[in-house]
Order: sequence, then structure tokens, then C-alpha cells
Amino acid sequence: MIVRELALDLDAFEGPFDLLLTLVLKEELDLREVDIAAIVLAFLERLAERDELDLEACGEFLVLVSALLELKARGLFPEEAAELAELEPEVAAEELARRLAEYRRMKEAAAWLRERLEEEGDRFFRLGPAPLAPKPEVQLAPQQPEKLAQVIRLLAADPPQVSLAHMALRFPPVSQFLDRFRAVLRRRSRFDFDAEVEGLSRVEQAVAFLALLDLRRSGEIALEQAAPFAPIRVARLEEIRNRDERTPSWNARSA
Amino acid sequence: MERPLRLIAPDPLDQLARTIEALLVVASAPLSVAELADAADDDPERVETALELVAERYSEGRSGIVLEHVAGGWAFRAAREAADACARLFERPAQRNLSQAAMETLAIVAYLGPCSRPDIARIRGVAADSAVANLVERGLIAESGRDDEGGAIRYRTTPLFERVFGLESLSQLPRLDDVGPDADRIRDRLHTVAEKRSA
Amino acid sequence: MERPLRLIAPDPLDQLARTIEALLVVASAPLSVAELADAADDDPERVETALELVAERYSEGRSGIVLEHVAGGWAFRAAREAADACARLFERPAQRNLSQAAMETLAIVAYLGPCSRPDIARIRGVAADSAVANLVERGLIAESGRDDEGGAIRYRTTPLFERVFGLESLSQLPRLDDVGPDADRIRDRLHTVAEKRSA
Repeated sequence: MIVRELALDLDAFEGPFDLLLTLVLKEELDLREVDIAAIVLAFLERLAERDELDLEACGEFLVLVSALLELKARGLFPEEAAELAELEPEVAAEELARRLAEYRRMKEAAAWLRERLEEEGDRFFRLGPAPLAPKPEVQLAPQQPEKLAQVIRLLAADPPQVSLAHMALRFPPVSQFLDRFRAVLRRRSRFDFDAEVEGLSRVEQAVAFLALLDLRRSGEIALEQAAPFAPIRVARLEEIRNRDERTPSWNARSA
Repeated sequence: MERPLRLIAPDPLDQLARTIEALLVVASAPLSVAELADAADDDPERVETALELVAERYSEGRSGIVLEHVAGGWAFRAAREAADACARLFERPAQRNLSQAAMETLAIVAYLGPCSRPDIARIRGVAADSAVANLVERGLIAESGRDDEGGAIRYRTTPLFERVFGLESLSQLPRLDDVGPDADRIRDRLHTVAEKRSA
Repeated sequence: MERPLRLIAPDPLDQLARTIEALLVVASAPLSVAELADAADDDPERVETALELVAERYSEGRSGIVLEHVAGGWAFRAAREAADACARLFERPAQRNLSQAAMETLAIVAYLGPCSRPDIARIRGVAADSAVANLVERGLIAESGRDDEGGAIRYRTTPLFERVFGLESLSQLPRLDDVGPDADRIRDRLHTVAEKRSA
């Protein structure tokens, strides 16, 4: 799935996600009027049409949507103690703007390269030596043994502590939530998603939701929601199908 | 200033052109003017002139072999009109089937110059390990030393990348400054918000 | 005998000749008439006739590229008049340096003793397959039994390695006391750093 081609039909905007980002970047569209939940719904609908969970697309979508959320939150609630609270606001703003612009530029570059590759598809050339060419022998000039020691020293040098504190967007692995939800389901047959992820950052909540989708796809759980935006109830599917103890194979698969 | 009278005719350019043809038909990769001049044991200027002759002879529509300026040098390739025939005989090069992840990773390496897997992951927001391994295997990017700080391996694009994409050099990549002013505007806007917040 | 007047030109043989030129300039091995006919989607007889055209165009004295019939079929080669130039192209001066990947792999094998590719990859943080293959091809490392545990092939340095680095034996390698007193401690240290780096 190509996230930037995601078709959107919102009150404030109709067209591909890509164009929406461009308009927001150019300030031709006020983000306050954009329903980000509707974008997420459109994405999830597209995701549900496929058999496999497209993690590549999910990652990409998360980056873009969390950046949009961040921007919108800052516009709407400048006082709100968002997850960037511990950061210097200027640093966070700088980082966010830089990343948005950089990511967007790289998407454009990738699109240009793809187009170029298609144009050049009818250019054939030989890779490697010609059939009747002589085989060259490359000899190595004398080398200093000290270079070997230097290379080992470089490999043995402590890497600096990489601080991630400046990163506005951090993604915990989906597997972390898969494990967590499975553990909960071993104790209880049902739980309330919203209560379970309460207190987590938005990004963590989004990843938790992906984990939920994955569990549903693999047939481990059923999801219920009384109405849009109502709490999501998660039920162990085995529990619904048969009230007996889980079979060993279920254990193996969920391990 | 008067030029000395030449009694002996210079080596005919045509012979140099034939030598260049011979070199290019056996070469494994594009050859620069300097490499051609060294091998032909002739002046780079004369090589440039002879290359014009060769380019004229081996051009689309005139010949099945076409001379092209690519990846910092000169190389022969098949004429575009023979693409269907080539496609029937040769497998589509692996370099031409790239996933979106690989394409974005390639764009980042091509535009930002030597960069490491953490650098790429930071921009794309997802781990770049498999995309990088895939591009290395296809020969489109290669290792280029290690980061001064973190010690992470850095990658750059290869001459093969330029050849596959039909680029004379990386400087032929289009500039991507369209978003630049917008990025500044967003930054200003965020600064304004930030100031309000910290006030 | 009078030849019939031809109002319609036959499929131009010249185009088929150009297609054959294109196929031959891309091929890595000689091509048979059957292969050429399949790729050009044409009759083998017509391909034979077109090959005569190509052979005439690409012959000694007329072109730097010469069509040659060898055991496996047809291929282009360099003209004999360009033999000296081609020899200069391929007699490259000794290579000055190894790539970073090759150097790191070589240093690991030299200091730690026989290592498998997984061992090397674990320390370098990236797959070692092509670096190992490259060093084996150059004769700087060679296979040396298999891993006790996983059964992976292990590699050691060769006498050529010692000659290139001016060593009488591996015991002459510069000491690395600052990293570790012996190979085992150095290995432990490298593993520790590699884990930190990938974290």
C-alpha cells in the first residue's frame, strides 16, 4: 500500500494524503479544520482490505499522522503538556519541522527515482566483463600491519551514548504490545482497550492499536465497539468459541 | 605566433576512434576520458574529439550499439529499439525491481551522501536494515567507512547506481528545495507557538 | 535472368542486424544463432544472413569492434590493432588499499584466529558474505575447518596475507594490549561493543 496515495474524503479536504500534507506544509490548509481521526479511519479501512498487515505502510503512516497530531495539538492546545513536555519547546519545534520537511523531500526524491527507473527501463547494458575480454589480476600493494591494529581499535571503541531525548517521535515495537495483550488475556478473557492504554503517549497508543489489529487478524481476539469513539472491548476469541481450557496448540501459537 | 610546419600528418583521428571502440567493447564498466587516454596512450583532448566521432557512429537509429555518457565515464549499451529483444534474452536486472522502502532508502543515501542505518531510520521512521542489505546485495549502495562518532557503518551510492538510473553523476539528481521555504515557515510557526507556551 | 521488380521492400535486414548488434553488446557470453533468433523473434536463416552484414561491418580494419565466431556462438571482441591499448587497460597497477569492509574482516580473522562468517558479522554489525568472498578470491584468507557448534565454515589468514603485510608470522602482529591481553579478551571486548552499538 502506498500511504501517500491514500484517498481522503474529509469535510475540509478531498484528495490524496500526499496533497493534504503539501497543503498543510504550505499553510494553505488549516490543520485545525482537519479531522485527523477520519484520516486514521480511512487508513484502517484500506488496511483491512488486505490479508496481510503491511507494517511498512503502518510505520510510514504513523510517522506522518503523529507529526500531524503534534502540529495540530500545538496549534490547538499550546498550553497542553504534551509528550514533548520534557523537551525544550524550541528544540522540539525545530526537530519536528525539520523531520517533516526532510521526510517529505525524501518521499519526493524516491518518487523521482522511481519515475527515472521506469524511463530508463529500456536501456540495457552489460554488467561485468565482456565475453572475450582478458581477465585482469589485481595485485595488492604492500600494507602496514599497524592498519590492522587501528581497525580493531576502532571496532573496540565504545560507541557514544546515543540520546533519544530529542526525538519527538519514538516507536515502541508492536511485539511489545502483542506480548502485553496476550499476557492480559491469559489472566482475563476480556479487557477494555482504552483502560489498558490509558496514560500511554499517543504514539504508544497507536502502536498498541496496531498490535490489536494484528491479534484480530490472527484470530486470537474479537473486538467490539458500541459506537464510534466508544470504548473498544477486547475479548479472547477462544473464550467465545468454546469455554474450555485453551489447547496446547493455541499456547504454542501465542507464545 | 607562427605554428611550426607539420611535415608528418598526425595520427588520424579515425584510428583513435577505433581504439576507443575496442576499449569500450571489452570494458567492464564506463571508462573516463582519462582512462581512455591512458590506455590509448594519447591526449585527453584528442580522445574527447574522437569520442564525438564514436558518439555519432553509435547513436540511436544508426546502430544497435549506442555510446552513452554515464556514471562519470563512457560506455556502450544496447539501442532502445532493441529493448524488447534484450528483454527476451536477458533477465530484467534485479536493480530495477525495488520496493518502496528500498527506493526511499536509496533516495536518502543518494541525496544525503554517506549515511548510516540509524540516520536512515531516523528519517524514514522505520528500521532500515533489510532495505540497506537488499540495496548492498544489488550493488546500488556500498559501505563507505564508519561514522566518526557512533562507529556505525556508512553507505554511499555506487557507480552502478548512476548507471542503472542513467545519470552522468550524482549532480544530475534534481534539487529538492521546493519544500525548503515551507519548512522555514513551519519552523517559524512552531517557534511562535513554543514562545507562547514557555511565556 | 531478369529479377522481378520489387514494389514492397522486404523486412529490412538492416534492422535485424542492429538488433543483433544490441544483443551482442549486452551479452556476457557468446550467443548462438538459436539464441539470437529467439531474442530477435525472427528466423534463424534471416539471423544468419544478418550476421553476415554485422560481420562485414565489424571486421578488422573497418572497426575497433570485431565480430568473432567462437565455440559457443558469436561475440564481439576488440580489434587486433587495439591490442596494446587493451593490454594497458587491463594491466592495472597494484591496488593500494583494501575496502573498509575487507580490512575489518581481515583484521578480525588475523587477531582472533579462525572465524566463521557469523562470527565476523556479529562483530561488524553487518553481513560479512561479500567481504569474505572477496578476501578468499584474493587469496588473503582461506577456509580452515568448521565451527564446533554451528558447523559454519571458518577462515584463517594465508601465507600471502603475511607477505602482503610484511609479517613473518601472526605473532608479529602489532600488540593490542589497550584492547585486551589475548585473543579471547579482545573477542569479548569486540562483542560487548558490537552489542552496545546495535542497541
